[in-house]
Amino acid sequence: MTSAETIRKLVDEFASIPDWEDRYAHIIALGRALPAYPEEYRKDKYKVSGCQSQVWLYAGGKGRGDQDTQGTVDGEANGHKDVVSEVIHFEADSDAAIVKGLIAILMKIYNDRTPQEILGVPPDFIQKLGLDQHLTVNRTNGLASMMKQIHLYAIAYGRIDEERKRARELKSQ
Amino acid sequence: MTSAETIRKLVDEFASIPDWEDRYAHIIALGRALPAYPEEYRKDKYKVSGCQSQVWLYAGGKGRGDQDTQGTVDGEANGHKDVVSEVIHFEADSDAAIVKGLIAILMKIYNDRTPQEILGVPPDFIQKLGLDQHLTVNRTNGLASMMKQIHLYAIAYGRIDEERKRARELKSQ
Amino acid sequence: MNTSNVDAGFAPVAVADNALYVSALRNEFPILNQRVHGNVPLVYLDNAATTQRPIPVINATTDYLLHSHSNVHRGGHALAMEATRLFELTRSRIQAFLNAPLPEEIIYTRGTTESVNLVASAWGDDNVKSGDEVIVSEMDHHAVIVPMQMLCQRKGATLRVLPVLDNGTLDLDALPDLINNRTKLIAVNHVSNALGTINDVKSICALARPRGITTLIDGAQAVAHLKVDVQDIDCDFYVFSAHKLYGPTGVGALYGRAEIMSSMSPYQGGGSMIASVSFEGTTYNDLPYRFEAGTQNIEGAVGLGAALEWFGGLDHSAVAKHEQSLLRRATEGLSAIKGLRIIGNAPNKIGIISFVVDGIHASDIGVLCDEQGVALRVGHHCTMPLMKRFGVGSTARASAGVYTTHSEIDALVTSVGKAVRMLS
Amino acid sequence: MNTSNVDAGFAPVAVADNALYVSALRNEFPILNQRVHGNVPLVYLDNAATTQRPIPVINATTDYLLHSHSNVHRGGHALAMEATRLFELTRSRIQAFLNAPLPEEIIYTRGTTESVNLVASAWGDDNVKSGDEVIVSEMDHHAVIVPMQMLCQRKGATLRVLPVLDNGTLDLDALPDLINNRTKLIAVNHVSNALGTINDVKSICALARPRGITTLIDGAQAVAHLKVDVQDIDCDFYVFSAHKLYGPTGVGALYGRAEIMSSMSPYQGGGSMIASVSFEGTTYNDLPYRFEAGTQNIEGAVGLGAALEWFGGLDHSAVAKHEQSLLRRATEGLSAIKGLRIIGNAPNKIGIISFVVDGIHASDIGVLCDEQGVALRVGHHCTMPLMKRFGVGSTARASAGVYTTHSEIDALVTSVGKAVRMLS
Ligand SMILES: Cc1ncc(COP(=O)(O)O)c(C=O)c1O
Ligand SMILES: Cc1ncc(COP(=O)(O)O)c(C=O)c1O
Repeated sequence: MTSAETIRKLVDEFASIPDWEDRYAHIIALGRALPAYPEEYRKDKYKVSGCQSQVWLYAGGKGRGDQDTQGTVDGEANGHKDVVSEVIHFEADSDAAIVKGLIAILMKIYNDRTPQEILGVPPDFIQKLGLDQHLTVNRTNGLASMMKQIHLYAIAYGRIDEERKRARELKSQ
Repeated sequence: MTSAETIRKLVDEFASIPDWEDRYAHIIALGRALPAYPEEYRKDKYKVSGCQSQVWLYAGGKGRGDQDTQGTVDGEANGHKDVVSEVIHFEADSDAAIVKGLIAILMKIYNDRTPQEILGVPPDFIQKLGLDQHLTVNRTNGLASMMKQIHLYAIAYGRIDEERKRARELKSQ
Repeated sequence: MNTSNVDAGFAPVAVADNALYVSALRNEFPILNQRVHGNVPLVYLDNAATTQRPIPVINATTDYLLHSHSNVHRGGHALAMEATRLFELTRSRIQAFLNAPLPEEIIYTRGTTESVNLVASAWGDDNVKSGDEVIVSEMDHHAVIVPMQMLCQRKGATLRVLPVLDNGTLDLDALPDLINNRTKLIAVNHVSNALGTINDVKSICALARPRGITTLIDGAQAVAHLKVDVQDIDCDFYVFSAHKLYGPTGVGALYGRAEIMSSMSPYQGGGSMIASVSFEGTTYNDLPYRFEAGTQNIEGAVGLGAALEWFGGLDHSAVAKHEQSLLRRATEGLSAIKGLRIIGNAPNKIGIISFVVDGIHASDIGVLCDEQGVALRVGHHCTMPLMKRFGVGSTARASAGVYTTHSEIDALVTSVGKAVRMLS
Repeated sequence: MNTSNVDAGFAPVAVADNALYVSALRNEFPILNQRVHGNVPLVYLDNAATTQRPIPVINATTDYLLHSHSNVHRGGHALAMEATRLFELTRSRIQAFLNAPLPEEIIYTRGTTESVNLVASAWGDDNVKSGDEVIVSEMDHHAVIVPMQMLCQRKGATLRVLPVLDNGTLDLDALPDLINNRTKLIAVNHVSNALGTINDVKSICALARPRGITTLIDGAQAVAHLKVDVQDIDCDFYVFSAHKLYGPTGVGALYGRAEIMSSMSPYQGGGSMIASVSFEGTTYNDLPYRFEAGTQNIEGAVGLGAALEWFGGLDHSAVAKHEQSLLRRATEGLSAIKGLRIIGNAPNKIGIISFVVDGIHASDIGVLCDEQGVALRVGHHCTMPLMKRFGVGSTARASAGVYTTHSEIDALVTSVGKAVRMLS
């Protein structure tokens, strides 16, 4: 499913739950279903700043290797060739149930997608899902910071992919 | 004339001038008529603080001697005996014409009077004269500070006179 | 939306509510009479963060702006004199409110935080030397801890900490041992914003005074709940913010004993705080102006004056009784929720209640209560060391104001109960 | 009272008045439409001290207090989110107003004075060392001179002074010689509050930038009269107060380049400016929060946002043309009064006119104009060194705002004329 399709599906899903209690129950359930966050990444360097609750975000994996994503990213070192359409894999977690549920939603939209796809997600999905109050910059739960972080990863990986592509093209000339 | 009589006279005087221009002309004229301020007292220590215009106030004289009135006051050193009813003499000046006129009014009320008389002046004369806006604490023309200063002199001289009186009584016992 | 459980109305049934005064009061606070998240009645229980403003206080500022606004001091014209009169009138009101001996002992600041910073810099830089010690308490707000920490860092002094007991009271028995001849300052809050504890600041000052130790009392949470008398407390400095006293944000006060402040170096430089300026040398103005550089929050001062007048007109024994009964009701109601633990059980508390629930993050409770209209504050409440002391990262905090009703407390208990059920 | 000479009405005769915009504007300022001293129409010409507030700005604050007031940040409930949104919205508006690259380069302060003090302390204490030099100008406000003097005293640095020419312009030719490799900072006002002179701050910054000298521009008097673009000026810091821009007192801003500010030490300590606090050590928050300790003037920020919106909606070329024509009219009218001397005759001035009259004290002129309803400011205007430069103790100053009319200028001239006659 593309991110656009996922968003459409989520919007329908939430629209079908009129009651606020049920909606939160659903968000919390989504959070419970989030894959366990790998304990080796529960480090300060993967913490997203500006949070009232704690939020962790790890990017890499899926062939990009277990590099330190907070620093420079060097996928080449992991010996990959066809990197242009490579996706970014995220792991994320929170100690608060609702934040974790919202993270699960963000993961559905952003996880395991290419930089191009991530950067192409229209930001108005937040309004469409009725999650404005949880995901605005002013909200100190860390989710806005997390989204910003996801975008920064996409930009960084996108550049790397571009360069590799160019390097490959040069070699093949 | 007692200070009370002076105030009554001033109130009548100002009440008889309904026009604001004439009233100011009168105030300015009173200032012009103020005795020249002795140049030897035009020193920083006689300046009254908090002024937009400059204001000088010297207290002493009239048998109290030319002591440094900003410091301790020691009339005894001047060899006076009958000090109980002794009056305080002031010299005052300003470089602004209206302030000088207002000083002249204050001098009529306070100058050459005993400490008791000075401290007995009812403060509402300011309202009665319609000079509130010029003589409130908030006005930074220095006149409020000057009135405060006059009261402080009266308190200080009053204490000294008290002590001398007591000393004389002790001697005569 | 399902709001049937939320009984946060202004129904006249609330017999226990000191009904007369609360319902009359609430009319002066239109902001309380609104619905949030589309449809739920607002239950504002975030009064320790900031209080709401009654109509007379809002109007006082508006009137000032419509009729009298001008810059104060040095102004010779009609508006300037009126604005100055109002500005200085509030200073006298603050003086009376704190029972300070002199009006010039009252300095306008932005609020508690700036007041503490002013003392830490202007007094601290001159009086705290390398090797000296400053005492704060473990329950102090960051507004006290951080400026004192910064002062100690600048000076090579040591920050010492008065500990908190399990019930949320200060361990006053530990104080004599903390004090020594290098102790220069004790800074402590009068009432804890995170726990509600009322501290015995008078005893602390009584210990400090004979030893020549300067005292600073943070009254941010006290002024709206206790009668404050700086001469009775016998402190050197007392600080508070108007916005926690039904007054404006951006204005507050520092009371400082004239004896200390008249020899204190200036803090910020600028207009009004000087007597004369030249490139050869500048001399500073007298109290209080020496510490009020530049244009002050004039309309804020006017609003604070109105707030003091409004607040002064309340029946304070009725208010205190009401707030205590709200606290009891909240304590009972919340305690009945399984897994809920109240942090701070001092015998003397104002209407503040901080709590955590086993296995549930406070932030989740905050979100779900908010959906039910109940405004709590969730977090460390600018008291991280205190959170650490109680082994929690954050708490949910409900705090009452003069206008809080018993039905609102019931709404709080209901909403927390529902949140806990949803999260279990 | 004899007010027949005072023609300070809002009569539609004022064709020269850009009539359309001024008369519409004045409806938004009820305070201007009043009589003082019993019976004379107010002619408010003290706009350089503080401007009046239009109804939309007053209403914005009232609306905020009636519907959205809460403490900002860290608050998870509906009101806190709305208050935070409004608070941050103004930050973006300030950013746009100054054309600053990033919102986090805007720090809320109490006003110009505090902004300068923040830079003098937080930046100055880390960057100015013994033997270094700081340059201010002879026409600077005490708000610039005094904090820089205090900084130099703390650090054993030297304050150097850029002189003013007889016509009231800066002697820019002297600047290259004042600069040397010990020069760390140049602080200067964009527009002089005492003379009205518009300074060529862009040239000053162009001289400073390649030499690595930091620049601070005091925009207190500029923001309401000139289009300000900090990237075009290329300064490091730019400061202003809301109350000189038809906004609230008690709030203002500091713009500082992120590059400089992100490594700058904090100023005041307290809530919000920290990332974490413990007795072992405290870490500070990111920009802009690191410099915003404690509860800010939230309603002030809301009011400033409304003022920027309101002011932004004016036709600025019409405003500028109007203010220049007021200045010309005042200059011509006052110059015709015998013995009157205008201090400050720079070719580029805003609508400020300072004057003295031979043999007459400015304070007397102030009192008598006030009796005629004309509000002037009399004194040293917090620029004592500048007064000394021109050999006067004080001046009387008239300063125009967007709402000033030509008839008010005529009232000024008439009232000064009468005052001079009465005092001669
Ligand atoms: C040029 C200039 N700088 C600084 C200031 C100080 O501004 P504030 O008093 O708002 O801090 C003023 C206002 O008096 C000014 O005109
Ligand atoms: C106990 C205490 N001290 C200090 C402060 C800081 O007050 P302000 O933010 O108004 O400066 C607060 C308010 O948060 C407080 O509750």
